[in-house]
Amino acid sequence: MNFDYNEEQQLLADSVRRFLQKDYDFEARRKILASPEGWSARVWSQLAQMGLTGLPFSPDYGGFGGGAVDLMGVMEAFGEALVVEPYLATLMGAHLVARAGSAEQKRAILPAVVEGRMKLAFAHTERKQGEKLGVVGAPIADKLVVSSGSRLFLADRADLKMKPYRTMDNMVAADLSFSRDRAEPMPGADQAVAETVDFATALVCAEAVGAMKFACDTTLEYLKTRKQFGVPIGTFQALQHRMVDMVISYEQARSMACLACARVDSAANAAERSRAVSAAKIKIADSARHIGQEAVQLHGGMGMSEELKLSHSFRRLTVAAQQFGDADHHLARFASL
Amino acid sequence: MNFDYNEEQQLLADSVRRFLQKDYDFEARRKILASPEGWSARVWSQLAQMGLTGLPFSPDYGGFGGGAVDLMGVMEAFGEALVVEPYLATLMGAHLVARAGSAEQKRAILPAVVEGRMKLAFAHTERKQGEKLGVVGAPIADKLVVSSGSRLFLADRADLKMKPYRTMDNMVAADLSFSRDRAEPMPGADQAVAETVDFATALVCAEAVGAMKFACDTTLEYLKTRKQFGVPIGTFQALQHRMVDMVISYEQARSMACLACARVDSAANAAERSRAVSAAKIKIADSARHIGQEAVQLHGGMGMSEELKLSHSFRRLTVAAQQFGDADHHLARFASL
Amino acid sequence: MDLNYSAEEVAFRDEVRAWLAGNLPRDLKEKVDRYEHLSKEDLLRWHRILAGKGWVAPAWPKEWGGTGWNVVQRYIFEEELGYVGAPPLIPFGLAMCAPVLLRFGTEAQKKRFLPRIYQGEDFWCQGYSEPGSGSDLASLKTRAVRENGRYIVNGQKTWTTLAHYADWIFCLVRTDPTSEKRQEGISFLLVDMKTPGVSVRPLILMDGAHEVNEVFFDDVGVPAENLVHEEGKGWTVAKYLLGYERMNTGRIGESKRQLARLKEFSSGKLNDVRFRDRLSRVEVELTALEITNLRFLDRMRRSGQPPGADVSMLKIKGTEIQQALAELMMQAAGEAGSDEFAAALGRRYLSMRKTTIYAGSNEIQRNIIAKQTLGL
Amino acid sequence: MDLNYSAEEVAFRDEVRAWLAGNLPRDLKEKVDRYEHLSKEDLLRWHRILAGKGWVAPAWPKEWGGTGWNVVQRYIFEEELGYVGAPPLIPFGLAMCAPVLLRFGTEAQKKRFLPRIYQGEDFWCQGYSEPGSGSDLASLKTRAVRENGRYIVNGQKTWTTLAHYADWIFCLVRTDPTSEKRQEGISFLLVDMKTPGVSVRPLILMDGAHEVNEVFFDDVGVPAENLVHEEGKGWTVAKYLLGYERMNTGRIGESKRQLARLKEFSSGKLNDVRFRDRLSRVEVELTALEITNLRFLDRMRRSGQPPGADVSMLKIKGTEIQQALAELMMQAAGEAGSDEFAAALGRRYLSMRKTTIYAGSNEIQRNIIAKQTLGL
Repeated sequence: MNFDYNEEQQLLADSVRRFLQKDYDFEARRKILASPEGWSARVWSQLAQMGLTGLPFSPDYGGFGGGAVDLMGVMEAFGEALVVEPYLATLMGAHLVARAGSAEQKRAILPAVVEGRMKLAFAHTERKQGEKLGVVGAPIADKLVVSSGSRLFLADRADLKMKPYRTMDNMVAADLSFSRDRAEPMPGADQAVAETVDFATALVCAEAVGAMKFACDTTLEYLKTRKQFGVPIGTFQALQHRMVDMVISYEQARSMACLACARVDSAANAAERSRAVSAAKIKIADSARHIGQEAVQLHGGMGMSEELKLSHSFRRLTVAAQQFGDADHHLARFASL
Repeated sequence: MNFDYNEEQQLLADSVRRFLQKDYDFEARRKILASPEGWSARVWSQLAQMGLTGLPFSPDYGGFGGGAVDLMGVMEAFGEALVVEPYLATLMGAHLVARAGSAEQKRAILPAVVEGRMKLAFAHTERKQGEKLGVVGAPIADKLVVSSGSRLFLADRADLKMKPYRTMDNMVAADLSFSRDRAEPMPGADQAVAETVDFATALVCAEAVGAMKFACDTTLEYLKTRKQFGVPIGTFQALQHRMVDMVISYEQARSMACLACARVDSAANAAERSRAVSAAKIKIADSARHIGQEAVQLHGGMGMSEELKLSHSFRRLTVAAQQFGDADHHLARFASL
Repeated sequence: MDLNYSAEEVAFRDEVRAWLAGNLPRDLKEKVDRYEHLSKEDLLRWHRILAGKGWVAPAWPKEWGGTGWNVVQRYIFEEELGYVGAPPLIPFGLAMCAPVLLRFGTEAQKKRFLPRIYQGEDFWCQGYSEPGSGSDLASLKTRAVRENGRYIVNGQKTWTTLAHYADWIFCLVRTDPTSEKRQEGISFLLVDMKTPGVSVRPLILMDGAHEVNEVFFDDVGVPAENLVHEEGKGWTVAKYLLGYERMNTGRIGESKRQLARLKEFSSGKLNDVRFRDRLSRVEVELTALEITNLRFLDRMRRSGQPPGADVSMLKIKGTEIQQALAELMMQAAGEAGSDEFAAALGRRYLSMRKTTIYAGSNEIQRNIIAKQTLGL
Repeated sequence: MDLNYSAEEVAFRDEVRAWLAGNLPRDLKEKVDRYEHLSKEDLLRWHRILAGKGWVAPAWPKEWGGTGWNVVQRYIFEEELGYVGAPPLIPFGLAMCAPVLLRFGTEAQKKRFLPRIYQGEDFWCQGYSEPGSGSDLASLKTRAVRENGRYIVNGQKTWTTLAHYADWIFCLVRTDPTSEKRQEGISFLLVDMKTPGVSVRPLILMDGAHEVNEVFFDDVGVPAENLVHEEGKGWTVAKYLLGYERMNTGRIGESKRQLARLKEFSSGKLNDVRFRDRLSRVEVELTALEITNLRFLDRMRRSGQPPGADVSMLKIKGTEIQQALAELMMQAAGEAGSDEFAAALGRRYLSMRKTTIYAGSNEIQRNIIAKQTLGL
């Protein structure tokens, strides 16, 4: 039993956190958001240099063979900093290629991803056959993995008709049309999608926990510094107790993110894995809502301001609560497993 | 539009409240509970003298022809005082006789109820055919109205095998076996049960609101008088805000009790009536739980004590939340209407 | 006890409803229905239509254009406005500055400002909050120094709603920094937004909307005749406004409309018992609040007393309901039919978080109830 | 990060589990399963069985009977006790008086009391709360005046759990009413319940159970040798106990057992999505709390530091979970099979309301976290 990151994991998380503090503060991020692209190629190549794009992939392709637990500290740091580069989208695409791609597809794609030369996205949710919705990272992905029926396909971005936009939490995304004609089928599928979605859900849990940490930290800081009636508002007991409940909510959510990542790496079977992931997502959705709403409320008007990072964390938490299924969805799945 | 009781209703509610304050304080009630019977014949006859047993019945039988709104103030006062005499049980029985009984049955029963000479109960909920559960007032009822399939029967208490007990909220009740052999069929039925249960549910809403009022009042008083750390605990903001939420919860619940009583008296049709009653019961169940739990918590250990009236109000509120269907039950019915 | 409106009240409601049906421009209504941004011109257009009918300021005395309606009629009117989906009537002139002038203003001030407010010729905003003083309003720092028949104003206001539309701003300013009780050094001043030294900086909120602003005063000269009530009595004026009879604090009509729309477009989600139960509970709370509101109104009508802390309860519950509805709408956005509408529902969820913060945060409202109603 | 126990830890758990399966008397387990009242004899019987095995006080130093287990083993042991449904080990002697004596007691005190506590020969209770001082413990009034080598004690304690079973009570008493800081006039005293002048009055709680009492001291003579630590240092002793390593504050094992039982007997209600979702959410919270608890334990094991305010979080969340489970059990009581069991579940709901009040109310725990962890 051991609840800390191992030395390598901790070193990586620390160096990612240091990099983000230095090169990805709120002002730097604001400039990225204001750019027409909505992401930074420079940041991407630095992430790749730190080995992040290769972390969960086989050494055969230049990766480090890591698992969800190895990524957890990275995702927490990303959540704190609100990284908008489509890291998770690329990981999902490559995760699918690694599981369902042909040997040739793997050779063509995985080394390029590991080296930071290729970005991917996974188009899954449909409105109707062939119409994919809310594909994060799609407008800037080099290739997309697209589900169609029970099969998976690889498509070039250039071959897809897209309607790009920014999501509520400032990610680049698109709705797109897909037909199998111009896409390359992937030989495997079957369990790959379920595995990848569970993997990604666990990582979103960790990322949301990072965003919760920021929301808690910054609210605590605000309570200590903001004065009204001649005293810091943190001296008011009603606000103290609500702050305490936020922190408890965060600790509980973090515990569940640990569980989800650990089970994604080493569950005895798919049901055990999915059950842990759903349990985690239920708690993360509830805590994201609770902490997000309370953090804004305790900040008063400041919490509503686009100029404060907190309002961006709130939007990220709002989206994260729904991403890969909201609490209702996972309550149903949890009970069925 | 008018949200006050009319003069007669107010006079009646005031005189009931005065009577209960004088003759039914916590100590008087404690003695009634400690008696083997668990109710007071003296109190019953005084209620009858005040006209309460005749209030909702036709003047043809000596009653006053009142409705749920006329009873609302009485039920609020009963809820504040935690009256354990089986008033509602008797009203339900007589309400059914008035709607589904033969002329002869009405003549035999209603005047006796109005004059306080007869107590009734209504056995409805079954575990299995012929086995009725939790029949409040059954052990001391002179006659019982019993549902069987879609029909109603009148039975003498003496003809029923009973297992009497006290409920969590100190009411006399029984589980009983029923067979049609020794019972007298009632000619009507059909809508009568639905009408009577809605009528009784609205009255329980009003009674619960009275219990909530006591819980709020006594907690507020406690916050003002109980000192810790050299000051009344009501100076602590966290407790203030929770007290405010209790009061809001009470006001909202009271509004819904008004709605339920008004619609029971004058809804355009059964669906409108039942929808209002279910809406009210949802809110009353939620508020009863919220106010009951918070009142006990804010009292600290005192709130747990059998010696304090509040713990009895808590039990009444706990039962009232479930009586005639809990929030879940009424949420389902509300949505279906 | 009778929860139904009287025949006269029903007739009044029907009259209002019929007039609104015939006079609310379709394009405005559609803009509101799509939760789109309303321009200054949109707001004023509707204001002027109501002014034309003589219904823009029902609560004012008849001599200044009021309708003479009783509190119940006024409630019905406001509820119908909300329910039909009319653009909001911006309260800063009609329901804040005007009542203050009617109560404390000189004849000259009334004659100068009230008709222009009524006709929608002046757009007003409210200069209360400052960067360092939100909940603790009495700590405000904006200074006004009297010299030569003018006040020279320096300082900053913030969260100033629609200041970028406004012709005038009414402000609380500190005229006496030395007074022992902080409240006693405050005065109530009317400032022309075109005066040199007034500048406005937008504050963008997290839904991307420009609604609120910072307003800076840099040696702004304000004629002394623009002082309302006496110097140093600004706090009295502000407190009067807090107790002023507002009928629609709970926003019942507006929330009823949102509830009806939500049911309409989320019908697919109503098979989901989880979603449906949440919706039912909001509907129950809204029904309860409507009756609670009417109970308070009824009490006010009988007693003739201002509503006091009752308003705080309506504010708390009303905003909680508005937020719950906005959240359900976001959750049902997938059913909304168009991506644009779904995105608007998402932005609306973000925007509605402000309701429990503005106009006296719900925490401050709880403090008020604890103190005034409960005596804690 | 590895959320699984090591092979050694699993082996240890299996050993504990196997022993419990073979040694927990069936009649005791059934009584616990029926949520029946446990007599003093029931409690002592189980205590002595564990004492016989040498497992009744794992945390004590080995010389006094401790097992030398590390914190994780102790946690596993307590969790298994909870999960198997063993009668509770009453903490007042084993986990409260004993640690105090081990830290502050004289050799004579240790030799006199510890073996008797271990063997279950003395039943202890705790004299902290008084009618006027609950959360504000330092305001306690029970007086102890030293004269002729004895303390004469006068006053009253309340909410004294199992005082009617107890042979001894450890008390906080005021030995110096004049000291400026209230905490400094308090001493920690051991009182034989058979001393003349000690009387016990039952306090019945709303579930009808007799668990707690008032304890009156009327000129009770206590030998000065029963003072623990120095006179006036009682507060130091009490504070030490608050920070004492307790493994099972969250009652994880116990709650896991209740959850499993609830699922078992409420299977009919699990088709109701409303009930099932509430159950699922409690299960998620409990899973999260277990991991949170283990995370804290892990941190403690590494740092060697006492748990501090972490314990407050476990208390808050653990009791909320216990109450939620008790409430669901009451709601499912109709499925419980027998009327007696259904009634017991109702009483249990009532009884469990105390958990958020006792042992430092959850409000006090929030104050502790706000101050100690958050620095507010």
